[in-house]
Order: sequence, then C-alpha cells, then structure tokens
Amino acid sequence: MEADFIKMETGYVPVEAKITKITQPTEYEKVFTLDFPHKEHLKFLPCQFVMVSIFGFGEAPISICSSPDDEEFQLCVRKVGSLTNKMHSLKVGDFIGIRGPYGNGFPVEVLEGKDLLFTAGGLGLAPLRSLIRYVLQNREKFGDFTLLYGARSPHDRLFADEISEWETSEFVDFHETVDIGEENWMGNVGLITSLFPMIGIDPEKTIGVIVGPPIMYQFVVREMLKKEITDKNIFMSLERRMRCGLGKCGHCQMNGVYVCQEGPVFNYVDVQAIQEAI
Amino acid sequence: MKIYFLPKDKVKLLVESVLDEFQVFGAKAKEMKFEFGKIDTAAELRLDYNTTILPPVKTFFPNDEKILEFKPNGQTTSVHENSKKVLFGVHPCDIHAIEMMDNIFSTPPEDKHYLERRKDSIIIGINCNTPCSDKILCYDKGTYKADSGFDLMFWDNGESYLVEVVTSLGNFLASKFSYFFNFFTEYSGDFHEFKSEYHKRQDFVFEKKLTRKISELPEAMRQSYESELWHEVGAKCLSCGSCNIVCPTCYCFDVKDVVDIDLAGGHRCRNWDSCQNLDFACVGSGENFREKSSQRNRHRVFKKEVYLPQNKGYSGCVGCGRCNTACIAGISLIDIYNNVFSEEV
Amino acid sequence: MKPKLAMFSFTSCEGCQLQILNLEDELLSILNAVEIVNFREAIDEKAQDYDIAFVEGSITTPEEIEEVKDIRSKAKLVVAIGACACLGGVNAMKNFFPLDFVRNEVYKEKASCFPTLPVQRVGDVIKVDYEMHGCPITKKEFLHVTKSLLLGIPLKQIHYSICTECKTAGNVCLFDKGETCIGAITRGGCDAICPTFGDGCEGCRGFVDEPNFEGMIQVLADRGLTKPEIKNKFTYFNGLDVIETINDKIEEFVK
Amino acid sequence: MKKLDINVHHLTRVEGHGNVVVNYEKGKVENFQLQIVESPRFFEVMLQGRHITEAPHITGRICGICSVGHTTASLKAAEKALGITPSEQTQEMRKVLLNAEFIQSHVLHACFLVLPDFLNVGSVIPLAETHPEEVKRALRLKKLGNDICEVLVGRHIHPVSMTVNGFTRIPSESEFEKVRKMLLDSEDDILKMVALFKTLKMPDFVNDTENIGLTSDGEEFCLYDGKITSSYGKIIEDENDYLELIKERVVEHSSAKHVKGEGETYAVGALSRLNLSAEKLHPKAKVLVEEFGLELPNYNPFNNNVAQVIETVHCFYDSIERIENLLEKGIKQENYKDYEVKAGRGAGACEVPRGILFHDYEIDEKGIIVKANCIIPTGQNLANIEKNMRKLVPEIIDKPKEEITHSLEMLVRAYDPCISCSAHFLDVEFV
Ligand SMILES: Cc1cc2nc3c(=O)[nH]c(=O)nc-3n(C[C@H](O)[C@H](O)[C@H](O)COP(=O)(O)OP(=O)(O)OC[C@H]3O[C@@H](n4cnc5c(N)ncnc54)[C@H](O)[C@@H]3O)c2cc1C
Ligand code: SF4
Ligand code: SF4
Ligand code: SF4
Repeated sequence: MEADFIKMETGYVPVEAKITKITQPTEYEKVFTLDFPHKEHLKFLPCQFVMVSIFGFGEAPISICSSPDDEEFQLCVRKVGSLTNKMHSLKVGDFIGIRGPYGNGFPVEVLEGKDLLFTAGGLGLAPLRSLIRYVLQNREKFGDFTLLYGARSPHDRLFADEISEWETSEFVDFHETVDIGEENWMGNVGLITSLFPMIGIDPEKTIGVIVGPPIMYQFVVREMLKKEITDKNIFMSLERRMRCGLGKCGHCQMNGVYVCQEGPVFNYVDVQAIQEAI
Repeated sequence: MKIYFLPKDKVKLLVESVLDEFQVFGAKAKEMKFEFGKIDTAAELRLDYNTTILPPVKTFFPNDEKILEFKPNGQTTSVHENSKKVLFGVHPCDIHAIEMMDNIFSTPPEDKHYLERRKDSIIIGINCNTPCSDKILCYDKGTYKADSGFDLMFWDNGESYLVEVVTSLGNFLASKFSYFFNFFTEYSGDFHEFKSEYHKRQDFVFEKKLTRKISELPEAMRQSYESELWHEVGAKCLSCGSCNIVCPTCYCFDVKDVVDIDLAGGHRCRNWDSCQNLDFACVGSGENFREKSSQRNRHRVFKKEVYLPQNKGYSGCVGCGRCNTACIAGISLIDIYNNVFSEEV
Repeated sequence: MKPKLAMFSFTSCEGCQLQILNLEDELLSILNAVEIVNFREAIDEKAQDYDIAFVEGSITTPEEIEEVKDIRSKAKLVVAIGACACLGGVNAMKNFFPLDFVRNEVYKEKASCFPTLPVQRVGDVIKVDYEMHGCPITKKEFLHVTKSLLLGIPLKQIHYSICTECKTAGNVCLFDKGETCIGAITRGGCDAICPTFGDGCEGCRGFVDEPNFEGMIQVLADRGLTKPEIKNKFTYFNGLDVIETINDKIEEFVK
Repeated sequence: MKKLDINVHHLTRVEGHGNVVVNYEKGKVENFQLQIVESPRFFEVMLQGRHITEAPHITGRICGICSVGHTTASLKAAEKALGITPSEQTQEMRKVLLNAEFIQSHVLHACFLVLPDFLNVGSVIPLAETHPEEVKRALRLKKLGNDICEVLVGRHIHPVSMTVNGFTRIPSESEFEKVRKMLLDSEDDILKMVALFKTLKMPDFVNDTENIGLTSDGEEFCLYDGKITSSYGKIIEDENDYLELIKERVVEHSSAKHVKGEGETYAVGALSRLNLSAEKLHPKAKVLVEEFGLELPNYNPFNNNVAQVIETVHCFYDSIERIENLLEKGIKQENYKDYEVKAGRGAGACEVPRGILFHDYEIDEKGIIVKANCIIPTGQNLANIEKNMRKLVPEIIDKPKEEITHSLEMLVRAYDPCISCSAHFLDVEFV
C-alpha cells in the first residue's frame, strides 16, 4: 500500500475539511469525522498523521485514527494547547485545514502472517486504533492478536464502545488496566506493564507494537524483551514537536532522524541507535 | 568557462549598471562591521569586507517570511516571492553554505518558498585573499575556496580582477554587461596557473586551526556523545540562540499566525528558530526532549558534524566562524573540535 | 455586545497606558472591536465589570492591594502590563533599601503618615491571566494580546532571548563594541530595540525561563564589571526576581 | 449663603491619580485640596548607588508622557556634574526631540483631554463619533511627535539612545531626511488644528501670578537651555544655583511642602513661557499670538490651552529648521564615550510641556550617585492651581454644583498636570 499525498499547490497550503461528526469519549478527547474533496482517493497507512490547521491557532500534527479501509476519516484530538483547544470548541459543519498525510506510517506487510502484540498507553490508542481496525478488517492475514491498553483512570478510556466489542471479540485477545481505579471499576488497576504476566505469546512469531506517552516505552520494551520478542520485531510510534511536517523545521529531530520523515514509526533496532529516541 | 579581465576602477561602473537592471545584495558597512543587505548605490557595495554579521544565504530564507495568506472569505493562498536578485561579492564559505541550503530545501518534499526566492538569482563570488578573522575554520574545512555554487567568481589580481564565468546565468550576465568586460578582452594568461598561484598565496596566510584532519571529525565527534565536554559547554552557554541565528547553515524555523487588526484575515509566517532555546524540543504533553543546555549544545554541533555528514554526505558547518564571534560566553567550535580530538584515543 | 476593555494604573509612570494611546493607526479599529471603559488617563467613562482588565503598575500601598483585588473580582481576564506590574520594575529598586530609611529620606518627620509597602508585582496580589512584559510594553504585543484574547487564541510567553532578536535584526553586538548587555538571558519580544539603538539591554522584559545567571555573571565579570556594577545590571528591572539569589551568586562568581 | 462640598475622586483625563476636594461655606473656601494620591516611588532613594550614566534611563521612568524631558534634564545635570559640554549636533538633536515631545504631549492634551470639554462631549470616544476628522487629524499629529522620536531614538516613551555626552546610535542622514519629510507632510494638519482652536472660547478668569521659565538674551525661544528667569525679575545664570530662586516652604493649610519663587506661588508651563518670551517664538507661531487675541502677559490659566497650540506650531517649524541645519552641516558619527568620570554636583534645567524641570545630582569620584533631587513642573504649579481655585469658586458659586465641579476640573486640566510625575520627588505636596 502506497501513501498518496493530497494534491496541493505547495507544501503549506491546507485543504478545507468539513467536520461531519463529533464524539467525545472523555473530558479531554474528542473524535472528529472529516470530509474533504477527493477523500476517497486519499491513501494512507496506519500511524500516519496530518497537519491540522486553524488560522490564528496554528498547526499541529494529529494521527489519523481511522483505518485506511474505513469509510470515515477520523482524528482523535486531546485538548492541550492552542490548536487543540480550538478544535474542541468547533461544531459539526465547521471547517478545519488539513495537509498530509505525513510520516512513514506502519509497514503493514511486515505484520502479515505474524502474531501481534499491541500495547497502547493513553492517547496512544488513537494512532494505534487505525492499525487495530485495519488488522480486524483484514483479520485473515494475521495470526494471534493480543491488544493491551492502559488508561490513566476509567473515565480517561478512549473508544469505550469499541473496547467492549474487542473485549468480547474472538478475533482479539484484549486486556486493559487503569493507573488509578474508581469505585465502579471492576477491571485491572496498575500500570500497563502489569498486564504482561497475563498474556502468553509465541516470541518466534510475534511482532510487538508500542504507542503511548514517552515515559512508557522503556518499561514496555523491557516487558516485551522479557517475553523474548526480539529487537527487530518490536515497533513503536514516537511523538515530537513539529512545525512543518516536511523534514525542514528541525523540531522533530532525534539525533539525526526527522520523525516526520523517517517516523513516527520506528523499529526498535533503529531506536536503540538513536540516543534521544526514548 | 570564460575568464575576463576587469580593472578594479571599473567595478563601480559595473555595479551601477547591474543596479539598473537587478536587485543587488551585497556587503555594506555597518558600524565597524559589515552587513549583507540590499544595495541601493554602487558606493555602498563593499568587496573588501571581512565577513557579514548575517550570511548572504538568508536572502533566500528571510526571517518572518510570509508563507500563507488567509483571506477574510476563508480562502488560503500560498505566498511566494521571486524577483531576480544578484548577490554581489559572496565569499567561498558562504557559497558553500548556499549550495548546502539549496540541497536541503530542494530535497523532497521541496520547499517552494526558498526555491522561488533562489530561482534565477545570480551569485557573484569573490575569493578571499586573507582570512577574515582568527575564529574561522574554513582552511581546515576546505571551504576557503569554491569550485561551484557561483555564476561568476572574482579573483583578485592586484590592480584588477579576473572574472571567472562558469554558468549560463553567469554568461548571461557577462554578455549583458559585456561593455565592461570588453574593456579588456578575455584573459590571455594561463588561468590554471593563476589559480594555483593564488591558492599558494592563500596557503601562506590561512591557518590550520584543528589538531587533526577534518575528515576524522565525524567519528571523533560520535565518540564524544557522553563526554564531560558537553556539560562544560552547557554550563557556559546562555542559551541565547545567537550562534544559530548568524549561522549560514542553520535553517530551523518556527511557524506562527498573525491576525489582522480587523480580526478576519491574516497570514502565517515562519521565523528563524534556535535549537538552543529551552522549548525547542518541547511537546504538547509537556515533555522536553532536550531540557538541558548541554544536550542542546551537543545537538547543535552534532547536527552539523555528525548527522548531516551521515545523512547527506556533507558537513553542516562551512567554517565561517560567525557563531564563534557571536558567542559572548566564548564558546568556540574550534575549541570544541580540538577537545573532541584530544579526548578520542 | 462588544467586549469591555478596562485600563487601570497603579504605581508606575503610566507609560504603558500611553503606549496604548500611541497606537494612533490602530486606535479607531480597536474602538470598533471593543468598548473601552475605565481609562482614567483618557476618558471619563467608568463601568463596574469588564471582560479584560489591563493593569499597569506595581502594588506599593495597602489601598492599592484592595483596589487591585476589586478589579480582579470584576474582571473576567486580568492582564498585567509592563515591567512594573509583571516584575516590580524600576520600583523594585526601593526594596533594596530598608523601608524606614526610604520613608524617612523622602518624608522626613512625616514618615509615619505615608504607608508604603515593599513593592509587589500584580501577580503577587491577585491571579493574573497573562503578563505583558516590557518597559514600556510594545505596541505590537499589545495588539497581539488583544487580538488573541478577542478571538480566544491562547497566549504563550516568548521563550527566546533578546539576543535571538538582536541577531535577527543584524545588529553589531554590543560586546563587540566594548559594551555590555544582558539580552542573552532576557525574554524576547521587543525586537531588541535597545541594542538596535546602541544601548545594552537592561532586562525590562524579565528573564527567560531557566536563565543561566552564573554564565551571565561570568561573562560580565570577564568584561571587567565589578560586583556592584553587575548587581545593578541584574536589578534594574528584575530586583524582585533576583533579590535573594543574585548577591550570593555574584559573590561566588566574581573573584 | 451657599454651602458646597465637592469631592472629585480620581480626576480623569490627567496623568496620574489626583482628587479635588473643596468645602465652601459662608462665602469662604474652608478647605481646598488638590490631593495627590498617586503612590510615591522614591526615585531619589533608588538612584543612590547607581552610576550617573544610569540616571537618565531610570529617571526617564518617572513619567511616560514627558520621558524625553526627564531624560534631557537628567542628561544635562549629569553632564554638568561631569563637566562635559556635549557637541552642537547632540544639543540640536536633543532640541528636536524635545520639540517632538512637546508636539505629542500638547496635541494629546489639547485635542484628546481638553477638546471634549469645549465640544461638550464626555471624552475622546464620543468625540471620535461626533468629530471623526478632528480626531483622526489629532491622531496623526500625535503620531508625528512619536514617530520623530521613534526614528531618532527608538521610541518616545523611554527613549533608548539618549545618553551622557551624546547618543548611543546616531541616525543616518536618510533617517533625518525621513523626519524632515514627515514634518513637511504634516503642515496641513497643524494648520487645521490651529483653525479649530481659534473657534473655541476660553472661560473668562484672571488671576495674577509670577511666571518662571527659561529665557535667553539671544534669539532662541528656550526649551532646552537658558537662564532660569522669574517674571518678578530674578534671573539665575547658572543652573546649579536654581535653589536661589526655587525655594521650598511650608504652607499653613497643608502640612506638605510647596515650592515658591520670588512670590508666594508661581506658574510654569506653556502660558508662562509665552508670558516670558513670546517674541522669540518662530515667526509662524508668533503671528498666532495676535490671531488668537492673546494679550500678553496673560493671567487666565485657561489660556494655557491656547498657549499649547501656539507652542505646538513653534515646535513644528523649529524642528524643520533644525533638521535642515543638521543635514546641511552633515551628520557626524560622534563618539559619546570620550569623557572622564569625576566627582561633582550638577543641576540641569529644561522646559518640558508642563513647565520647567530640574534634576540635580551629586556623584562621587567613581560616578556613583550619592544624592539626587528633582523638581517637577506639576509640583511647582500645585500651589498656583490652588490659588486659582480659591479665586474661581466665589466667582462661579451661584452656578449649579455640577457646573462648578466641571469648571474646577477644567481648570486643573488646563494646567495639564502630570500627577504621576509630581509624586515621585520630594518637593511635592502630599495631602
Ligand atoms: C506524529 C504525531 C502524532 C500526533 N497525534 C496526535 C493525535 O492523534 N491526537 C492528539 O491529540 N495529539 C496528537 N499529537 C500531539 C499533538 O500534535 C500536540 O498535542 C499538539 O501539537 C498540540 O498543539 P496545540 O497547538 O494544541 O498546543 P500548543 O499550543 O502548541 O501547546 C503545546 C504546549 O504548550 C503548552 N501551552 C499551551 N497553551 C499555553 C499557554 N497559554 N501558556 C503556556 N503554555 C501553554 C501546552 O500545555 C503544551 O505543553 C501528535 C503528535 C505527533 C508528533
Ligand atoms: S556552525 Fe558556526 S562556523 Fe559553522 S557555518 Fe555555522 S556559524 Fe559558521
Ligand atoms: S547586543 Fe546584547 S542582545 Fe544583542 S547579541 Fe549582543 S548580547 Fe545579545
Ligand atoms: S532590549 Fe531589553 S531593556 Fe530594551 S526593551 Fe528590550 S527587554 Fe527591555
């Protein structure tokens, strides 16, 4: 699958995208469904991102959280600053600008025929959802599928509807935990690493994928290595500050690597060579 | 390639006629230093300058550059500037820098804003008879001479200049102003011999500053990643960003929106940024990936001497010495490099 | 309805308010977008609540404490403007002297009649939503802040230094001319107007986040500045910020 | 017999915080106070321990509106203490800058703070609706004053490059050209402003007083330099001796100090300057004295507004001439640093929009300030304003209270008091 750039006059001009649906899974996150000209021609890979822009409020990189095979094109946005706060005040029918997709996206062909172990922390579930949905939509191409998800607290859980589907689905072995429990919470409490003892995998056949907050990577990698998954079978998506998405502005650089060009998805073998990565 | 012969007293006339046809940028006096900027009169242009505070390449990558315009009707358009410019009197190190920036901005996805400004511009180089300061590294780096990256090159020949014409743009200019060049017919001597004589004189006055060969630098540098050196540099550094702003090969930028007073329209522009700023690598979640000054300093030097050589095959420093002069805390690449060399075993 | 904008002034030279009046080209457009209430220096109109209150000046008397609290209770947003309000500014030089000395020096036998407190920033007394630095504020920043507040664009402090702006302006550095300057650790935003006009930055916009005081002191000491001279540089506008730390650091770093 | 209590809290459209309190009973003003409630800032203490070269920038911060004036007086005092005579070019440039400040300050006062009273609108905001052209024109003129300072010294409020013995940056010839052009382009606006003020009628009121200001034996209408002169006859040649004329005293009804000259109270400012040396105004301004029907010497304080308009015209034409002279001589890149620091004392006097201003420093051999003093125009006018009010109230006592209050406010405003200035130094009354 090849990523296809939205045809544009120049690198920085966004196309207008109309918000057609908004859902709000948590207090701080909203999911926006977008429509824009030639959307049907937009090809992208899971874990690629677009630069979202609203005049006056700036631009920010946001991962596409829908699957390439979905009809709908969706972004899940956490409110942290200028652009993202403004996004949260928008209504259905409003327009935003997007350009992209950018980044390398997930090399889905390397997953084919393999067992999968996905680990998502917090907002990391948003980009990973694209891949999860893709896997579920093309389930026959993959082996066993284990999905681990950790949220800060029960009401910080994203995509709760889908989670309930995954919980009961025979196609995915889903486990989740929250850092801090609550009265009505019946599930696991503890860091995401506490889910690892619950799962059994075949390290020979398994590919591990990690997306989450910066602090999480070290610990989850350690668990995966403990499960004897080899370096080269671990992938992760990393976040950096980005101003252009075109490999120029320098903000997303980790050592010599531009995350917006060579990432955000990296193989753990490569990551180990990048001191500033995790 | 054609070589002309231009008496020095004709230079002013030449500049005047170029000024009639083109926007000319060059060095002009600014207090006891020189700035590179737009030239309005031939008398302003100085060819005998040492170095300019800001480098010539920033003509193509200006600060606060408008990149998009937002119209009140919601329409967004890209803004480009392409007027034909003549950069008159660019030193070899800065020519190397322009070549490097050309490469950076034309690497896909290419940057039209830079390329449009750069397109059609004519670069007139001028060789350096003497080093411009004791803070430069151009001799070690070999950037005190340039073989490409210019359309015309002026070689000092005492009472006159030899003018080397290498590109079709250069030819275009030379033939357009052939009146001046034709004052004297083509140079009849052996240009190769002239060149090697010239460089020999340079060998005499230019000084090697590094204890080892520049080609050994990337590897030595890589070895220094965990060195105590960076903490020492970090403790001195004021994170003021001067080194980045004056550097001809620093191209990091920030993007910001400016709203018009009517609150309806406005524009998006990009500003020079500095990787020494505290928040340069700070992300939305609050994480700062280079929170220590030592890390930021290391990143600046590594980007130039490790990452670019590794990714692009060239060094990101042309040895112009501007950063060394600009740093009020006295941090100098010469010291850093020599320290790195002496540390490595 | 147009948002109501109010201006208040405490201990200061009122230069920041004047700077707003100096927006001759934009003033009428601003008046189209907002309703200006309470701008004692320019108009009679007064209101009892405001969307944005701009507060100028340091807090130096008990009455001012009460007044500024009252403003806070009536305003949706409070923006402190100028070095006096954000840093203490030149007023803070007073805090280097014992209060009794200051009062006696000025009022002599009448000293007891005039309550004066150590100088405080507005933010020391009330919650401030944004601080607009400078002595005086720049017209550009006032416009930027006002436009942003009207459109709901979040405001962020500038992170880069005066040097960044000074170099961008293409200036000859004052250190090259044998002068000194503390622009390296001062927050940008004024387009380095002082160095551009040949005068060292005096730090009126406050320090950048995590300023390297030791490094700056060292640089100044290397240029031959004495301890009191260095102290004067740091306490021109930033007396309140450095009052505790700077003396020790100067002792430590200037031999 | 009428009893009247007036209490104006926080007088508007003046610079700084002031209250007017009047209690009038049995045909007599029982209590009158122009209260200065501005918080004091103790500059004379703050200056102690600072280097003399820092003084101009620090004291410039006494007041945003006459910041060029404070800087100038401070520079003159500093140079006197150091025994420096700045170059002619420096002095000429300073004169242009003072002129620019006069233009900006007088226009602000006359057109934005005072005009609304005469056109019967509350303030400049309604004025912008009723008289948009006048307001736009006044904005342009105010901007002219600011822009001149911006080009030459960075900004009007707290000018950057004015320094002891010169300028830290000397503008280029083309920048002077630009200033000249800005001035020439504004002539029409100036003339229209004058025409507008000719249509206004100032209230009738006369109150004889002493005037103090700078004068010279020569041709110059003195703003930057001159002899300290009282209309009662005394002339001080050396600025350092200013205290021989300007004396502090204790008054009965107020426990704070007032300033007195030869008489009990005196006035400074635009009208005083015209009373002292109108004949030296620029010819284009001088003719206006007659055109406005201003009989000099004039003791109607409301005419200070008219005097400001005339001075604006003077400053405008005077600036053009000075700049043309500077350009003719060629701009020299002078080095301000060639002087030596030594111990001494120096006082500097210059005229600022509101009247004569004194700065006075004593420095040690390292140039560190050991003592500082400063006498501000508004401080000097306070006693005179009070005197005017004592006379005015009985004259208008039969009018409604609002009108009396309004008249009193207008009277105070006519002096263009700069209260934040006046609260910054010793010699001011704090009620
Ligand atoms: C590849 C990639 C994919 C991403 N995918 C997603 C995604 O799918 N969903 C998502 O939500 N995010 C995603 N992010 C993160 C997202 O890009 C950032 O959260 C976003 O840039 C924030 O932009 P902003 O303009 O809202 O914040 P900014 O305004 O740029 O704020 C950034 C920082 O400044 C701070 N700040 C904000 N306002 C102020 C203020 N007034 N004063 C001081 N500090 C302030 C904030 O706390 C924050 O720390 C992704 C990032 C990358 C690199
Ligand atoms: S790093 Fe320094 S020496 Fe090298 S090109 Fe940049 S400014 Fe010149
Ligand atoms: S003059 Fe000051 S602000 Fe400018 S570069 Fe030099 S140190 Fe920095
Ligand atoms: S240069 Fe420094 S002192 Fe001058 S305005 Fe800027 S921050 Fe203030």
